[in-house]
Amino acid sequence: YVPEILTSTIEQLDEAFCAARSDPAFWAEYVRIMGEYSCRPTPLTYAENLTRHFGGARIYIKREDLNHTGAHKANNVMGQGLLVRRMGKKRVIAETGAGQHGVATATMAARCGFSCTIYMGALDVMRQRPNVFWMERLGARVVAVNEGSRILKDAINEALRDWVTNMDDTHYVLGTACGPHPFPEMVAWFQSIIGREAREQIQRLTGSLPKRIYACVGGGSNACGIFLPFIDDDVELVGVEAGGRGVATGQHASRLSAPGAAVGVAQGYKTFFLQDGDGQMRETHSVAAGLDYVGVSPILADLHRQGRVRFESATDTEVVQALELTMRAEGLIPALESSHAFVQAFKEAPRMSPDESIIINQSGRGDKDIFTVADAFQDPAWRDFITDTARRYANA
Amino acid sequence: YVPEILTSTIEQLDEAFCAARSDPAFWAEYVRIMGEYSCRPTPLTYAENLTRHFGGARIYIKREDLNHTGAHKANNVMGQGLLVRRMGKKRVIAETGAGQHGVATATMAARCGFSCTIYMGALDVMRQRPNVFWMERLGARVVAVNEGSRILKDAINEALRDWVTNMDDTHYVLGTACGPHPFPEMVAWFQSIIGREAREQIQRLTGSLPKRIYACVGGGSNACGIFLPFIDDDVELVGVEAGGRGVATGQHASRLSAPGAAVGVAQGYKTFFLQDGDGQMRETHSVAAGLDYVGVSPILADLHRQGRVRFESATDTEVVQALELTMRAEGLIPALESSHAFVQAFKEAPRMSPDESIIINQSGRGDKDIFTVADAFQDPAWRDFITDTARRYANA
Amino acid sequence: MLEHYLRERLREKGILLMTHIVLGYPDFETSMNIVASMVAAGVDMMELQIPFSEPIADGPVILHANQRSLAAGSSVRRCLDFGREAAARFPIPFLFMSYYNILYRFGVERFASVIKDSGLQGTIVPDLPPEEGAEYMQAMQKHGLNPIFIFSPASSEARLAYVASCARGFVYCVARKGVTGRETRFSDQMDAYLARCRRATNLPLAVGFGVKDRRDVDFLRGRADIAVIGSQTIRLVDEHGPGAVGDFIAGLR
Amino acid sequence: MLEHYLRERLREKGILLMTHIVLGYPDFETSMNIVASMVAAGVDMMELQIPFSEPIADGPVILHANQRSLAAGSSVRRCLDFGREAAARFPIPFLFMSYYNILYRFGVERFASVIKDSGLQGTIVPDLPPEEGAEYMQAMQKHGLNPIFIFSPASSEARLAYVASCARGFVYCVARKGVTGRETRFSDQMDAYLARCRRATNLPLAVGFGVKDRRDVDFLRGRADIAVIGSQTIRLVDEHGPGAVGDFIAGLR
Repeated sequence: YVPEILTSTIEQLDEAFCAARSDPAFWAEYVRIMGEYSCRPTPLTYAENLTRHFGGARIYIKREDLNHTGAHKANNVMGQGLLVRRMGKKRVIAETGAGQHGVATATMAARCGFSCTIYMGALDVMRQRPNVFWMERLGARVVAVNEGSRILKDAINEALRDWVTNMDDTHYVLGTACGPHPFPEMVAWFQSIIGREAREQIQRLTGSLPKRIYACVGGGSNACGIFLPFIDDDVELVGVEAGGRGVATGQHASRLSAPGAAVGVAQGYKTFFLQDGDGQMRETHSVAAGLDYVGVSPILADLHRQGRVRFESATDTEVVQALELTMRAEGLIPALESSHAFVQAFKEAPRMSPDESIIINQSGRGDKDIFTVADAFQDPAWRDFITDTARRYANA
Repeated sequence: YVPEILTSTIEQLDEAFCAARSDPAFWAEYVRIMGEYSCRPTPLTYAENLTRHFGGARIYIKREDLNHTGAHKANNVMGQGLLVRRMGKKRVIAETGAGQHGVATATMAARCGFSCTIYMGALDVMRQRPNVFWMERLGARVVAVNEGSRILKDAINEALRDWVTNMDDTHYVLGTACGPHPFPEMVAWFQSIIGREAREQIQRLTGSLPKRIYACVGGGSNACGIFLPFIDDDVELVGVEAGGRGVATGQHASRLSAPGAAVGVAQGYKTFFLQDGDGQMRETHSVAAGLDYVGVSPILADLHRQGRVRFESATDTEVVQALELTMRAEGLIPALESSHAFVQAFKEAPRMSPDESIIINQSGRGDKDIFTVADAFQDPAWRDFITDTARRYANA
Repeated sequence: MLEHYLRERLREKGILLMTHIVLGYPDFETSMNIVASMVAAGVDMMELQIPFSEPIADGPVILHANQRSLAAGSSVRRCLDFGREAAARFPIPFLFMSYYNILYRFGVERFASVIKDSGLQGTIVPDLPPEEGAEYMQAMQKHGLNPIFIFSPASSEARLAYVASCARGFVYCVARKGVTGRETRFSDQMDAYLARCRRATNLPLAVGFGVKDRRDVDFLRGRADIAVIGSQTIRLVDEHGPGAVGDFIAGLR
Repeated sequence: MLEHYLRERLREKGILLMTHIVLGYPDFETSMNIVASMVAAGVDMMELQIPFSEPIADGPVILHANQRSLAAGSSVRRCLDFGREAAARFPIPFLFMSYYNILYRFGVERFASVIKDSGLQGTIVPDLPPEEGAEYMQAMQKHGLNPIFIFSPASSEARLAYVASCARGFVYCVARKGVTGRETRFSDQMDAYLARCRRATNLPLAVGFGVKDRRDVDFLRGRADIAVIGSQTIRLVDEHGPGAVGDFIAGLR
């Protein structure tokens, strides 16, 4: 579902991807780089205090927050960076919503020596200024997209528009397991490093497979990444979407766990989209910018259809509570996105047996979210700090 | 050099530390926890682009920035946390300057179930609000110290005052290799995990030891940590202090690399302090809050005396330049503190041979420093963002 | 039959003109006035874009028109009614242009049925390559409609042949990489590209993306059959009002 | 000899009073007036604190006095001169109190020589435990001065004995954990502690940290030899001026 002009570019990418996938040396090189540049394998941390607190299943946390740049996004971008080298291209573009994928891509581009342009909705540019700052410092050009709702989906559209113009020397580093083929498969493949590690780690630590695995679902790349290596196992897979202000309010981003979405075609691929009867995309809402997206990975949509992955949603309020508990109990600061997975795990763990274990994928770290989290906690000292800083700037 | 009342507390700590040090199971447990809760061993990253850029020595970077909470501080606090459990105490206190050690201690306290109070100079509280916010969210009480210069050294004094009052149930988690015995040895011992790993990694990657190792020096814990395991090797060790606005201006924190400091006794220990002729401590300055300290580890002062470690200084301006280059060349964001080590390495690498390798200790990550870095880069969009956020708060 | 109509028309004119409007921009009444002006000025065929919230193949001008039309409340139903009325009132062929989700949500078969019934000739769907379009092609064929497919300068000979095999009515050749509404250099390279297109199909060739004035149209004369004016008329309406369209079109050839 | 003086004085009074001021706070002239008032009110001995930038054993009241004195520009030299003048003018023993860095930077031997020459009796250095104080003790001994060491309630019997073995003049018993100037409960526990101190040494015992009024002094009578009034007189000067000191001291016993 892409414009005709991209057909050959996509074919070339698909070929490069298939060649890489069937070349064991490629994966080995990828693993080596992720071990030397980021800190893979990321640990699987036993959450002793949360386990005691809930008195049910043993809770393990997969620590993607420890990755370089602070989230699982690093896996995908470094993988695609290797492919870009194979294809001999010199420029990368990417969309970004919360900014994490943009920072990750800018980082990869700096490391790999590519020129880099990041498309970001103008609203997100305003809200996520720290990430914009770092992208620029890393050498990327950040383009604020003033079209549509001026958020993630509009950034994707604009990145596609760049790509159809510059595909000869440019690769589009799509940030999640969405978009035209082969992006969903490719991103999920790179992210599957999460689940491969977790599968080996949980068996080493507990002697068996987990009962359930929880991951938040925006585009779906961290969920695909941890789920897929367990797909043939007797492990229940639970995806948690953004319930926003409650699915009943319509202000949410629950595509699979709530009845609001329908199959459609947009942004180059077919999946469940939050759309109206005419097929126009709806506004979405989540406290977590990275989950605030109308579409969802077609791989997850398919696993939903098969009943292989169960989908739930967590509201903004529940997310802030789960984050607060996790910080105090374990000294971990999951991203607001990741905190969605914690919400559902916390609901279910108490009703499980101490003989069972569960894994929560902590896809990213939350300290990047200070402006949002401080607002969510309505921290008055933070407000004073910002006000004082603004005053200092005004007087400078 | 501590008040009489602390004598028995310090003795107890010394005994616990000596027992731990002579117990191989303790170190093994420490390594296990750092592997499962943080991401040790942290990688040693080959900086291919910087190496090419300077055309001299092969540059390797020890990635303490990938640690949980974003800096080497995690090593020390988790180690002391284990000791606190051994001693059966239930409360920890700590000083913090930039806030990193405070966040690390609050994190350790949450994970270990200790109550936690963090002393922080009132000026630092104002400047480092993001870290204060996270400490509080992690369950710590943060006390703004309104005494003295209202910075790190005053926070240490206040923590000591708490300790002399509450030592029965309280352990003082000193953040660097300073303070009364056995703190310097103890902190250096926990931090030596950095150098032990780096020693093994560089030999695996290059087949030999590095020619030189660079580390920034505030209190000195990251430098002790990476240096000490190489102390008997033919490896040149280079500590880089804060040159601030230039050592000639007097606005700096160079204790060993410049003539301004003298041996003295304060804050419970004897070392080189920046002080006036009467023995009163001087004001210091650095763009990096974590290096802005009047004293320095007595271990490093001794190695300085022996000529075993060479000390240099880097100015604020040089530091910002080195940070900018490192971001663009490698996609790494060293903390402003760590960037001091990069400055000196960048000065020396071009004059070295490509057959030689050097290690730079990236003690922490710089994205915690956005308020400072954005100011250093005089980023107008950041100022607008802060101004807009303040306006939004005012209208809320 | 559309192809037949185009060939007849081509006997009289060296090159045909197809224009493009975004329905409901700035409102439906103005849209109809623009159609009337264009037909009066001698346009040979028109594409009526049903606005979509995510028009990935469109550049800023058409993108904004899509957004404003949607913001003003235009619906697919209203667009279909507009098409029916235009086809009834004016003696030239009309095509709907939209993105696939609009057809998909409406029901592809039902969509084809409605537009056939309304007297339109076919559709252009820029994000539906033929390999994804089996259901679409079947519905178009069933109702005797023209699925307009797209050649691009990046397509291989094999690809052009494949696309040609699915095409009916004419083929839309995008003049260059990129999205609608940006400058295109009509040069020797274009010559070679259009020659490749010509070899790939016997259908008439329309050329769009960046065609904006008489010089561009003159360049295409003899090299292609239909010049497509898209963003430029929207710019004209934006700047000078719907009244300016007639003279502009009349001056293009 | 200080110990002899104290014993003589103790024959006349049930308990002696030692007071404490921070030199140069709020200024040196006022400091001298306070000394005069205190001596007139019957104080038996005084400690003159040379301010230091990092006074870790002091609570907020004395801490602030240190900072303000330094901010006003007081120097070690000026403090030594003050001590010389006070010792010359008033007939009671004076001690310097400061942190070790002040002595260390001045030169420990030189410091001892100067204060001996000035007529002072010794020094209290709260951050110098005897095991770190070899040079200091040697210098004090050489000049016949009294190094005042400290007992704490956390000290073991062995520790008390060791500290006692290094002490001259008297021993300073800190009444409780913590820093100067906070509330102390003079209770049975204190009784046991002071009994332990008494067993550890034959030297007179001074008790400080939190002694603030007549009731506290009365409690100490018979249990110790010297009550030390520190922060409380500074508070008094802060709130009521130097003139209030005399009456306050006079009312303590």
